[in-house]
Amino acid sequence: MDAILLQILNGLDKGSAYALIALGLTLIFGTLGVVNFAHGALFMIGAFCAVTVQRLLSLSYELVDETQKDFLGNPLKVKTPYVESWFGPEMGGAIIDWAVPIAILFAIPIMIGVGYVMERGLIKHFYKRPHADQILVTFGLAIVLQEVIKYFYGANPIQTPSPQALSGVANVGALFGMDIVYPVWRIVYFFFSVVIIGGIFSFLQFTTFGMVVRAGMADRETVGLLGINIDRRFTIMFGIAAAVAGLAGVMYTPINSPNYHMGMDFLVLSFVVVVVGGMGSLPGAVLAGFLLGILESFASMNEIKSILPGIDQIIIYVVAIIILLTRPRGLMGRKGVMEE
Amino acid sequence: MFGLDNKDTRMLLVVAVLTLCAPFILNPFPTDSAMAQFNAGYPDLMQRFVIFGIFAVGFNILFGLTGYLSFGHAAFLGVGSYSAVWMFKLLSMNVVPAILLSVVISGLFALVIGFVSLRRSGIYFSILTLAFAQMSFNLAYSVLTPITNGETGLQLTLDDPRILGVSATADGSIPVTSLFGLEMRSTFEMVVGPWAFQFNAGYYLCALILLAAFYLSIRIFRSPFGMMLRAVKSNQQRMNYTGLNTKPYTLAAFVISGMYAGLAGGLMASMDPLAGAERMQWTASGEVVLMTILGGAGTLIGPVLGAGFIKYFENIFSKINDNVLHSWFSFMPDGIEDFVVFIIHPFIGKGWHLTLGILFMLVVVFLPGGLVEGGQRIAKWAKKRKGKDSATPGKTTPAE
Amino acid sequence: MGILEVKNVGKRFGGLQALGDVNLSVKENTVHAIIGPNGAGKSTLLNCLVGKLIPDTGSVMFDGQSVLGRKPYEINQMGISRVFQTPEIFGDLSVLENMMIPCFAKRDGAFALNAIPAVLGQKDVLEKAEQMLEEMNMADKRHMNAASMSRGDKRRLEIGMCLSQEPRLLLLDEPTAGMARADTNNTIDLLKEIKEQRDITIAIIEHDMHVVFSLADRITVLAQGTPLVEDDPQNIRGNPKVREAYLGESA
Amino acid sequence: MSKSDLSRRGVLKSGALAGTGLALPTIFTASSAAAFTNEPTGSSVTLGFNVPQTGPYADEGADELRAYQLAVEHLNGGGDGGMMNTFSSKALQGNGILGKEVKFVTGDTQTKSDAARASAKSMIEKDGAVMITGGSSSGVAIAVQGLCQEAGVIFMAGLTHSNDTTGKDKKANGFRHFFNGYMSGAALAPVLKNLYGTDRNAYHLTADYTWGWTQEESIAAATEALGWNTVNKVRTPLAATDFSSYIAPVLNSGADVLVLNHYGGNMVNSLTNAVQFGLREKVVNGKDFEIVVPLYSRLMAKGAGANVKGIHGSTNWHWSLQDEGSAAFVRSFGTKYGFPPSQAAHTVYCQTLLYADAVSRAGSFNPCAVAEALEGFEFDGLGNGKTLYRAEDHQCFKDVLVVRGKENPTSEFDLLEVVEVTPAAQVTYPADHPMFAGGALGSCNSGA
Repeated sequence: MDAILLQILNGLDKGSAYALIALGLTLIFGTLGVVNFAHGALFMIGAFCAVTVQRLLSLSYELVDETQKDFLGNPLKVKTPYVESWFGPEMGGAIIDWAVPIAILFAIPIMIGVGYVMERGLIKHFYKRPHADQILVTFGLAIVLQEVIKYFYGANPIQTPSPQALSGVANVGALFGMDIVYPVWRIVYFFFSVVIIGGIFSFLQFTTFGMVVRAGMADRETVGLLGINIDRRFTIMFGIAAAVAGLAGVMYTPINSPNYHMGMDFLVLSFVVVVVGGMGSLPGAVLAGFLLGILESFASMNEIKSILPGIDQIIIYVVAIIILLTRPRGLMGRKGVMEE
Repeated sequence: MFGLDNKDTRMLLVVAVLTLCAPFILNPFPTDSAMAQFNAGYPDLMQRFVIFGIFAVGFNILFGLTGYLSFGHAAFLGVGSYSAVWMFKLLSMNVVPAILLSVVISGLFALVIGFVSLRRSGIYFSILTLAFAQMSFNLAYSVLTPITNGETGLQLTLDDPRILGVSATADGSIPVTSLFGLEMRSTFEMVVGPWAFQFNAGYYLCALILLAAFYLSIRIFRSPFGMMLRAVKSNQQRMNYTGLNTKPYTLAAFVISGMYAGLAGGLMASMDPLAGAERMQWTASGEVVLMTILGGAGTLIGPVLGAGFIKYFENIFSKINDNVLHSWFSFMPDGIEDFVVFIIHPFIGKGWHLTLGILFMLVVVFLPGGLVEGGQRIAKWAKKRKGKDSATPGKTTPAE
Repeated sequence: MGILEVKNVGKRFGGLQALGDVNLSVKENTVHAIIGPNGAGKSTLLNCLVGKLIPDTGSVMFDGQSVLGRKPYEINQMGISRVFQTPEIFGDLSVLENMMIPCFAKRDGAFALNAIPAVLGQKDVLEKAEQMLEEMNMADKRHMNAASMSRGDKRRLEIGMCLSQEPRLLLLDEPTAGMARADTNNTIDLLKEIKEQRDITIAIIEHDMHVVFSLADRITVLAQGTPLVEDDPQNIRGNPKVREAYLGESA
Repeated sequence: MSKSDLSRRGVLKSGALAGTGLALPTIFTASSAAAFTNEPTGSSVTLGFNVPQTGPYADEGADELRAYQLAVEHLNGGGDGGMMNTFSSKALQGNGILGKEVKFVTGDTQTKSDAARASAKSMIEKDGAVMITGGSSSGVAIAVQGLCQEAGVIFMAGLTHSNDTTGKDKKANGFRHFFNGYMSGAALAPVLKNLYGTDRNAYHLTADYTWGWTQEESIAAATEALGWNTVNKVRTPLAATDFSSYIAPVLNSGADVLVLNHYGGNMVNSLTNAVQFGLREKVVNGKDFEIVVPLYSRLMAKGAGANVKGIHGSTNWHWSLQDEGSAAFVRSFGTKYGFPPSQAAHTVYCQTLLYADAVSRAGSFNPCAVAEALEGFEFDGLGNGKTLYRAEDHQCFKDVLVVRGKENPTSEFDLLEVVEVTPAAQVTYPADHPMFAGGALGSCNSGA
């Protein structure tokens, strides 16, 4: 029982990353009708925003310590971060410790900017082009972005820890008299994603801007005829989608050390999530994200693997095939989307 | 000629000349010159050009004609390779049964996957094919290791129970693949002054098969069947209300292109008897999509150009390193030389992905019809210029 | 006994009874128009005839055979061709190719793996398609891309494509919807010509009374999913029920 | 520059073919005079460095390339000579190999068997490489080793840890300097016994492919021999990025040791996840829970950051070793590049030197002569103490390091500390050990 609860928890936590990425992907698809293969790269760029903030905060000056030697036998250069010298070791250390949450503040404008440039500079010209062209150009962009990151940050994963205060484990089962310990940061990630998802939904639901965008998603032409500049709003939505992916990336860094190809690792999966949820359906993307996360977690249980060896390798795809064959438009998709 | 109209015949002949003379065409630079780095006329790469050409030509029959974008075609290539290597292990080192088996098995595999996946269209179809291919890859890499030898790839060993043939040669090595005794790896080298040209038996087998495959694809494009496939892409509704059942058409196209992929896989294994699981990964499927679109989807020769383009970058650009750069620019003053090398450095060697990514984007942005469109534009421009220079009409471009 | 016999057909979509209890008989070699106000169930009825929808109740017989449960392409092969409200043609193909496809469908059936011979070598089909283009007065456009033609020409091509299959029943779904007056008149003339020159039954769904009264031999008026009246044009014109339900809805 | 074919036999055959089929003017066939594949006839010799330049192991590949360049520099008499000065064999003169200047070509394995073979083939067919070396995974090493055997060139394996490389997939033309899964187990076992006792319950998480399996088998056998109980062996997909759903069941499994048979990104993530789940603070059966990472790599350990602290594993070599050879290598590498070399760099540097030395001692580039010179070769001064290249399976036997993640690193390179240097004798196994059974070296192929 504990084991099952733990896996459900785990699935929700995995699913929150899937849902966040799929949400952005669906927003872009639903509003702009563009199949964005560079969306994984946006997630990756978000993660590297965190890495960059961490590096900036740890920028150090060097002092030569004659008592210690470096690997060549020369006197060791001891590095002290500037923030520690400015704010004192304690305060400075705390600032560096909180690099990832701090990075959120930086990531939002950066990601919106990246999204804006991407949309205005490239994607805009591809609205009327076939999906195949969109795939090719965004795929090319994804490669370029990840190679640029690789050029500056290398290919190895870079550790980006969570703040000390949030890095332990919590006994989430204690309330129910059970012993279920779970990493605090993963719980934070889950709630963070719930907040973001809730935020996006209420933004679309309760603001005029959101209403226009939703109307535009349903019928772009008509909204255009009303004299509303829907393109402009869509550009902003692209920026928001990029920010969602970026924030998902920022917060993900303590869970797994980011590397330059993490976007590609998530790309196929996030497309499966979007399609299982139903192209163009935001609730579908979220639902499918959590669903696939939970199923993936269950499939990795020993009890299940011993009956179906290798099931954890293919579960996502098995689910995708079953859903697409039984519910042709995904869980919550509309008819006629992307079927041409 | 060959039941083709003039234009198609001309194109076939151009392809034939290009492939048969590839050892010359791809080795334009003297062996000792600095530019020799750009020579691509060695057996392995030439084989890859034509094999991926076959793969892309087959993919184009599905994607170019029907518009169904399969993201799992590499699975058929992989299955073809595995079949061929098993044939080498169990039956004989002759490539003919291996290639035949790989075509048949991948055809059957395509039939099953196509039957299921073609129940959906659009991106749903793409995801279904992707899912099947990724399942094949993941399983081949792990639990199916007894059949596929997982990570390492299926290889020949010294104790293969080969029914028609020996497990090991007299001198204790693994026998090599051959076509009725003609070893696939045997190479004839011709040295002309500073140039060296390599003529490899395996390459010529691949080239001839490419020509056959290309010819067949022209016939399919020009046949009523091909027309029906284009009609499927254009308007399925009208097809249905014109008394045509689209499903067998698309399924036939899917199976044919799957067999092309299997043929490519079988040839790959025949040239180099190893079948790696990575051949089935989604990135490999993505590669053939890129080749086709980059070259020009729906055009006859586009996929072959696209395949050559990508493989050239992969194999030539990845091998350029800083040393090579320095040797090219050594004529410059030191400071400038270093600067030039510094500027180019990110784009070569380990940066070949970056270069390829940029080129994808440039091609898609500026040449929506792929490289073929680029060729046509150049031809048009040349025609115009020529028209200015003289009254004689310019030669028509072969790059349709 | 008509060539098309619709008996007690009903169709429900959730809470909406789209078709109540439709009975309809289309006589061979006549033009039968089905009219009715918006939402009367005209399109639903048509979709039941061609296999796009399967009615909940009742039967549809074509030439003594049931069409229910058959796929659209099977029904087409039985001899029913359909013209759509917006012309459905193969936009990426040339006009000649558009015309050849139904000819192939007629000759080779629903599927033929005819992958090796060249299209241009299929003289019988080629001739038939060329001849059909001549008849449609479109021979000069044979190498044009079909998508680039005017709407009227697309309509003409679509009708030609249907005719080249030599169907026994031609279904037209508002063939002049959205057309300019001149195009509409052209289409009417074309259909008249077809009616006169061929042994063909035509069922037409139409909004435009001008078209209906210029063509129809028999008219069925549909209202709220059930046939109100079925009669000759002159009687329909004077029928007060029809006026009330349809023509006079604004009066 | 002379070029030749995969095989001279092939050339002869095609020569015959040329007479009948290819009616081309045979002006002069260069390579029919060659005695073996790519015999260097000019004033230089070309080596092929085939390393991952793209993909997840690109940084490791880049470090290998640095070491190769350094080795070439030293062979050609440049730099400070590095380990050439400490190497027990003095056949190398600093004038290239056999007086021929050493040149090299590089390629990208992409960590894929197919791509690696394509790249190696291009070096052999196009660039005339007489030796291929490099790589960062066992799958690639085995695939390229097979190719080199067929082509008749020497293969020096680079980074490959699977038992199979010199076990069931061993080849006469291939040599491995790196240690293997069995040796990791044999080296770790006594240390683990001292640290954690003999009454332990181990839980294995294993990357689901051949390398993972052989390591899991090796470690389980070694620890079971100590009296440990293996609770469970769970296979994880290669593509997995989040290992939480595999780590979570460990919590209540009753295990008190977690063995992570992962490498590269898998290792970084599984270790990070295990630490996240509080395994290190956990007490099971009255004992502190422990994590073991049998194959450590400093480059990768960096990605796991502070999570490696106090975690034990084995490694082939580490820059903090104080012997003469290691010190010389670290000095020349560090001076040139500004940071210490990785074990991958060390391995490939040694292999380049060893190859060159074998050629010099054999007096020929002929792969069969070189192989003979390497077989049973004993030497010292390359950083791991007295070392033997065993003739029976071409595996290298040398001391193995047991390392631990350092608690208080003084720099970003100072992540591991050597706990114990397990002597070669303790990790040596008979050539017919069942874990290595199944293959045969075959006979050396010179392509002639």
